[in-house]
Amino acid sequence: MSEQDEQALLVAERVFAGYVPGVDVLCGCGLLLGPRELVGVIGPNGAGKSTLVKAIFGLLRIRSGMVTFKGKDVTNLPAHTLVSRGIGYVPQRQNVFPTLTVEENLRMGTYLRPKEFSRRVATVEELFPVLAQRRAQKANSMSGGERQMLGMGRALMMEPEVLLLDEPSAGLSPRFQDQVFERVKEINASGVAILMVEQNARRCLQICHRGYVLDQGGNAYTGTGTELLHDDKVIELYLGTLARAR
Amino acid sequence: MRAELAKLSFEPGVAKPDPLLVVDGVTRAFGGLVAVHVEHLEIERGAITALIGPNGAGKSTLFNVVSGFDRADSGSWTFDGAPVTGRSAHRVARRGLVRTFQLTKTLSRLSVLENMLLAANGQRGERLGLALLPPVWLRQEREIKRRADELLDRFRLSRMRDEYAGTLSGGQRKLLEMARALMVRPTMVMLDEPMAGVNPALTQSLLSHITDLRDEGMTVCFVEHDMDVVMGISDWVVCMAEGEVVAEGPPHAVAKNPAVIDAYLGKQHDEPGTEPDHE
Amino acid sequence: MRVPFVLATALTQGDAVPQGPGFLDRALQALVDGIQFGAIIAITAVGLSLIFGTTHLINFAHGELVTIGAVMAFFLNVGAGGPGWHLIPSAIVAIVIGALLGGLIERGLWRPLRNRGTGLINLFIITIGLSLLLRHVVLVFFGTRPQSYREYDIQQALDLGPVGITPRDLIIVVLSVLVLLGVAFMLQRTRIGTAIRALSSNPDLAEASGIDVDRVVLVVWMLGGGLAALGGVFFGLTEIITWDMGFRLLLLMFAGIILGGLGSAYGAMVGSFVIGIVAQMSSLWFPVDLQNAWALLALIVVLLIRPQGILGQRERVG
Amino acid sequence: MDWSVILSDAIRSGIGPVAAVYALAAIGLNLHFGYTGLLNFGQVAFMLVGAYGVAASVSTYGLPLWVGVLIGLGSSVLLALLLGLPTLRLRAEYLAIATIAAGEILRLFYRSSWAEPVTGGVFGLQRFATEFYDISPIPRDTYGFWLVRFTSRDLWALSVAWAVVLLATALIALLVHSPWGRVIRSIREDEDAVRSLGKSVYAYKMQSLVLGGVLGSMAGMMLAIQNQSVNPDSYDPVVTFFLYTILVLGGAGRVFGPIVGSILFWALLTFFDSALREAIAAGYISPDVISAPEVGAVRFALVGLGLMLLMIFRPQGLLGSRKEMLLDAR
Repeated sequence: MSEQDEQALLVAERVFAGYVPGVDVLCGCGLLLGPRELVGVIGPNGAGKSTLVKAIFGLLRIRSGMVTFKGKDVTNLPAHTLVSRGIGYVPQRQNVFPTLTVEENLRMGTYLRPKEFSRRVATVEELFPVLAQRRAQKANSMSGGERQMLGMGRALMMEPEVLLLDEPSAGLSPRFQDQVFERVKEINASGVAILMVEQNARRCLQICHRGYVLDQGGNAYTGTGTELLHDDKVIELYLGTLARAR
Repeated sequence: MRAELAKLSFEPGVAKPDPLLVVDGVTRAFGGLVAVHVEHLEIERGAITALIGPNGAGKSTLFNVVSGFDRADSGSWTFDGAPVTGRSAHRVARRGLVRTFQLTKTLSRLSVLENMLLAANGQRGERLGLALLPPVWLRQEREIKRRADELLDRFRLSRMRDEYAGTLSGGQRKLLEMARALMVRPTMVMLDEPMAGVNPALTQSLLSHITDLRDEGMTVCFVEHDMDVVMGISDWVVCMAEGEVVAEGPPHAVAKNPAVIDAYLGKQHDEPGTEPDHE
Repeated sequence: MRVPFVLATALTQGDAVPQGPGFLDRALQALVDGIQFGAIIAITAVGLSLIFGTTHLINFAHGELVTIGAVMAFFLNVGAGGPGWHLIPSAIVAIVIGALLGGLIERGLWRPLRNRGTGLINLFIITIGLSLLLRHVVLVFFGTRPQSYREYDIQQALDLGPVGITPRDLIIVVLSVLVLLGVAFMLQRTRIGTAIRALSSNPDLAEASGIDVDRVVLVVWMLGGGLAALGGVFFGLTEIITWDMGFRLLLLMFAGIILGGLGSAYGAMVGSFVIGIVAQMSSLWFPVDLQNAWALLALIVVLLIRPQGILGQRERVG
Repeated sequence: MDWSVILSDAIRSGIGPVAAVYALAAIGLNLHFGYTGLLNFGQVAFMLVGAYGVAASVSTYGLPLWVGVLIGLGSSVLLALLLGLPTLRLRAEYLAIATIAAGEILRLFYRSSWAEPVTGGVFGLQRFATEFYDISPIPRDTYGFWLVRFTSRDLWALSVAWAVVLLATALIALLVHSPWGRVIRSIREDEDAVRSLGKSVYAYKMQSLVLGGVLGSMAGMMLAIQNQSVNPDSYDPVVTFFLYTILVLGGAGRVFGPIVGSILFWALLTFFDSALREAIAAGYISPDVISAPEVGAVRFALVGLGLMLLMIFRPQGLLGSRKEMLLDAR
């Protein structure tokens, strides 16, 4: 772990943030993400998982705490600056531009480097063949699973070093969930470090190198995917007595 | 109550002895995504029913449809024997089905007390003509105030009585919203995540409020993620996943139901390709 | 050769058939006039619609951008103390000034207010204050007297079968359509245009994709200001330049935008043409001074019969 | 520059009949915007139908004045229903644009050659309020203090007008503090919450629209009676903008906001007007910069600037509370 500490790509330390003035959703959360690592953030609803990712990505003001990327302070920088530095983000629900075509969505991915488009689009379409077939189609005519692919594809267009995924499996049928996790693994295998917030704890931990378990806006547990997967405390955090009743 | 429910078969859509709310074939889709597809669901009168399920399971959407805040693409539902399918929200509420919201809807620039007073039904002073004649409604207003103060006291909000509701914390808003719903004197309350954001100290008192309501004869249906809460107070648990009801039963039975575990933690996949690989 | 012939037929017709031209001919003429009027509304409304789409601001001061465009061109063209340029360079400079003014207002007023978190309704009321301010500043400098440009003022109508149109108006229609096609091309094919649509479609994701939202909004305001100025010059040419011309056009722009579907630039274009045509065609049955009233009535009727369709989907609650 | 003239002009305007008329119309608007949260940008339309209800009934049809008043009130109720029907279910912005459009539609119809037999078209109607002045108990003379003088005719008009304003204020005070007012104010905060508690939001919005509209039409009638003339072009959208300025100046959602706002608005407007004219006459301001006829335009520009500055720096107005403003969810 200490080795990772030194060469960590993305570090969040003691982050406090919230939506309503005076009410902190995150109370001193922290995590780190090493190069080429796939890290999952799990926890019960309302634990602040999505909020943490939004705060890291500059979409929500951090009240205190620090975020560094490749050793540089990036706390509260606007999202578009973070994109140019090499961080990609796929939001949970509204993850595509519905009135734009698939190709235009991808184009917006390389908004900052339009010349890269043709080179990157080939890579992304190789990863998500469905996008190549639907290039001219409007995003709002796609299914939830396809939208998730498009969202990830768009975020990958800038060739980010870090990809932040906010509940990529939310609202998808099991078949699409499998596909999404498969793709996440592939993306990570291609060298992109991924920080993934997930609802589906088991599937998430199965593919993650490490995981963080969030509870009430602070870190509850951390460990490798397999450790957490078999940790009764984690299951209890999710299911409470439901787990004990088992 | 629990004893009667325990005699039923624990499967989705099972008929209850005395259902208050009956939902039939309700579907609601957003774009291509089917958010709710409920074949049949009955909510037992006088019981506490918990609606559980992971994010995006369609719990809130079902709440919205039934309470008239969203339209269904198909299906019908009856409340207390009367068809309320497609009725506007205020008519549903007047029939005695009152809901709260996941994101609280407090009336910021009204005092906490005024929030409570608003909710009382059958107020003479709410009619434009009579509003101008305080003697007509003042006595009723005093009675309503008394009731509101009782509830505020019960929900430990008396201290904030005359503050703007907008100054309350998230947890206090939840309490206010629940107390406010009770001012309507509903037959059934639908609570959308009543515990979210409420601090642990208040959670216990909130829980006892909910059981008190049931003991007073009210029907309670609530969406909740905290399983301790659900297991502790529910008479019946309905689990939704991907828009459908996947399991129903008393808490202990649902806790053992593999469909519920799968819904929450995600289905277990043990095919070789998905083993975690570590450096 | 053609012009005297028109006059001659008009005279003979006047002698022989006292009712004037037949209904069909009048209807066609009204249609042509409507298209021309609609084109001017469309040019100005597109900017207003894009501003709404990207920032959700209902800009009540948009009419003043139209007036300022027309008045600037007038000053450069025939204004006392002005350079007395030909209308075409005057108009081009007016468009540039309109674009700069739009950009200045966004940069100096709306952006700081957005950053302060000022609510949309407050912003809306502020645009009304701005509208009053700008309009009366124009009034102080321009005066109440209606004016015309020096060139292209009085022209003989070309005779195109049953309808007539002056070369000036024909060119205005053609230019307007070209400009609208240009805007459509920009929105559809260019990087910034796609970014504008992306921003209207999903602002958070736009920011997350690396789009500098403030810059895109600035471009939208400059585009809106430039188009408004161009529309102002056209409006001043086809009718007359007055200090409140833009304000009179404003409600028709809104009518067009709502008719076509709030927030959609193409909807605004289509809606504006409909409004222009309704206005002109109404004079087939009703007095000319009620043209605009009928056009606005069309707006209310649309709100009455298909509000949901215009609003799009109802939002999810809870 | 004669400051006593400037000051007395300002005071006369601030307490004069026009200020009372605008205060009354603003009270109606306060019910709409300040308490219910309805963005009515066509309050002038209600004034228009009120004014013409009186004028046309008396002038065109020879009916007694009180019948005209009833017709004016009736038309405002009808207008509110027609306007509310399509728009009250829609987002706030739609109501704003629909109401302002409705105001323009009415103005255009009333001034059209079509309606001329009834409304007098662009020429308007005159001399229909003699009945009102005939019943004045005030003997012919001028009244007032210092340089602030009113004719007996104006004094009668302004007394009646302010009396109506006070009555309307009392009415609103009673209403907004009643359970009815509680529902209205709740709608302003969150419609869905009100719906979830079993109140028909639509019906309450409609009641608010009608009541505020009726107050607007009464303001229109008083304006018509004071001037003994109506002209469609004095009912253009700018009147509504003035009303908003008055409301924001005094404080929206405050019982006395419209009164304070209107007095101050007209006093300030006249102060600037008078001061500018005096300054031009005295040679402090060169006529090349602002000539006397342009003073009217300059003061309108100042109204616009004032409205902007108010909304930016003190949106709660003079009587509003900053704390409450910060809680404003809109």
